[in-house]
Amino acid sequence: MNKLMKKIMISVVLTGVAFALYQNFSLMPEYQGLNEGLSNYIIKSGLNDTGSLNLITAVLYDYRAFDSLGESTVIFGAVSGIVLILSRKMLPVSSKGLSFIVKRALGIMTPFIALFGFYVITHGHLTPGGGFQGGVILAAISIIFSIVYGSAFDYRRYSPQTKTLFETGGALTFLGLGLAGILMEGAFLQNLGFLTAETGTLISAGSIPYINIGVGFKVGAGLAIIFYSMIQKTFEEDF
Amino acid sequence: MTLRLIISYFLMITGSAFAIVTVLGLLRFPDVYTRIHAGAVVLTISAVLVTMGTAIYVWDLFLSAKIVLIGIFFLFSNPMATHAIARASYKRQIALPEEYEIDAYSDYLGRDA
Amino acid sequence: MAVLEIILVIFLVFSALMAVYFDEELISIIFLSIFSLVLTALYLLHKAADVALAEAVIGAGLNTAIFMSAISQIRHGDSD
Amino acid sequence: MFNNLIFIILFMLGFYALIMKTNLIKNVIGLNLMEAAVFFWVIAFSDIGGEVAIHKMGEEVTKFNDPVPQALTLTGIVIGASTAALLLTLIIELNKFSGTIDRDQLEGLND
Repeated sequence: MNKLMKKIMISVVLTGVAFALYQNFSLMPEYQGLNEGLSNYIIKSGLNDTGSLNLITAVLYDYRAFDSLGESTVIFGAVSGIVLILSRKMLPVSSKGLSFIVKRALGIMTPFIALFGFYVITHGHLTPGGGFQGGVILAAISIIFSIVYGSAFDYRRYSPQTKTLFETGGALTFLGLGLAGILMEGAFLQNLGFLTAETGTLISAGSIPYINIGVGFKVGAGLAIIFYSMIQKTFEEDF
Repeated sequence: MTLRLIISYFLMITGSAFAIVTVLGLLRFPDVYTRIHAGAVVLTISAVLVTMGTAIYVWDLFLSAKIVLIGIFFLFSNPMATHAIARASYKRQIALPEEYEIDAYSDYLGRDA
Repeated sequence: MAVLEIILVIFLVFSALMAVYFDEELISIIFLSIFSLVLTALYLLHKAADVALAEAVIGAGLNTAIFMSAISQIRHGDSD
Repeated sequence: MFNNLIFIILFMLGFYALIMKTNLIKNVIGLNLMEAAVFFWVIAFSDIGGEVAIHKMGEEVTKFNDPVPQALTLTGIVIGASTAALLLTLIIELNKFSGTIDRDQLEGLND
């Protein structure tokens, strides 16, 4: 099969798929999720049920919290696979990092990045944000350490054992709150009613802030482990 | 249309004009270092002006304070990133043109780590 | 509002096209990062603030770092 | 209508990069584009012109955008990032043994 024949066949396949998608869109009914059904219920009574101002956080960590647990399991599987594939025995090759100016400036800025990450995590039920986004911001700190200060600095400050501890701690917090839901309210990952307080304050909304903190540490540590495993002997040159 | 809105619109339009100047500099300058210079200096003042205009536009205490913090972050991060990129491209010798007579940076390379 | 959305969508399709078109991986990854940034602005226009924050942090930040660290340790040809 | 067209264009671009490019990293980029197309379509489809689905203290807003598709999209973005990282890890490990990332030059795949 020569090149031209292959291109012609590919273009035929692409045109066919595009036409099928277009026909499917013309068959699709209008969007009516808000008039009836689940979305209507969540919008009407989500604030009274969970005490969380942010309805997306209410869906993620209360109504569909079991789904989020499955997602955490997927991240755990990805981290396990990457560490298993890229496992190595020796320490990483260190670099001297970037120049003095960048090191000092990031030394000033890194605590504020950490503060912003914790703000996004703990205010997940009041403002946009939550465990996933704040966790990725915390993972960015580890990436900054690896690139700017060299990977040996990252190894000394947050060794892989510490990251593993954070990740398992976050997952165990999630599972423990789920089991507490069984013991006190009667269903797995049920929102703990005795923890609710006045709506709009920082510690309210039952167990949602604690699940946020657990998911944040789990996602942050997991993505930091992924990045740390992928930079073997990468930044050895001195820029 | 109060005076506050006029001031904020003026700041935002000035910032956008500086952004257009940045794009002109990126397109018209000949090599890496002059383009980096255009991207650094003019883009920093553009971003700071736009954030100042936005902070005056919303005019709420905590919201304006957050936007001013974002502007201060630009003021820190943009020259720093530009410095890192320029230094890396100098040490990698990316596009070091031959017609430069003065190379003052090579004296400093031995001293800072 | 509609004009801004149309401009952003044109940028979106253009950056996706460039990300597919170039053969060099580095340019393609940078255009993917620009794609994520434009997509963040579109999510904000569609009033989905949480998704916009996640896309900005993951798509434009973390994905770029992971792709860069992957292409920096790929050796072409001469190994074996 | 507009958003459907954009979805078809982006999805077809990703699909083209997935089946036509022989570079494996370009295939991962194509997968990312397809994911982003689907997420964009879900968000744009569930946008009915309401507000951001966050209650404000002391205000009564009645028309919100649907929070359920946004939550599902948020889940999908994080999973997409970890899946891309796993794929890139496999490509790195493949490159150590074969010395190439071109799909056509791998031995044993094409006769």
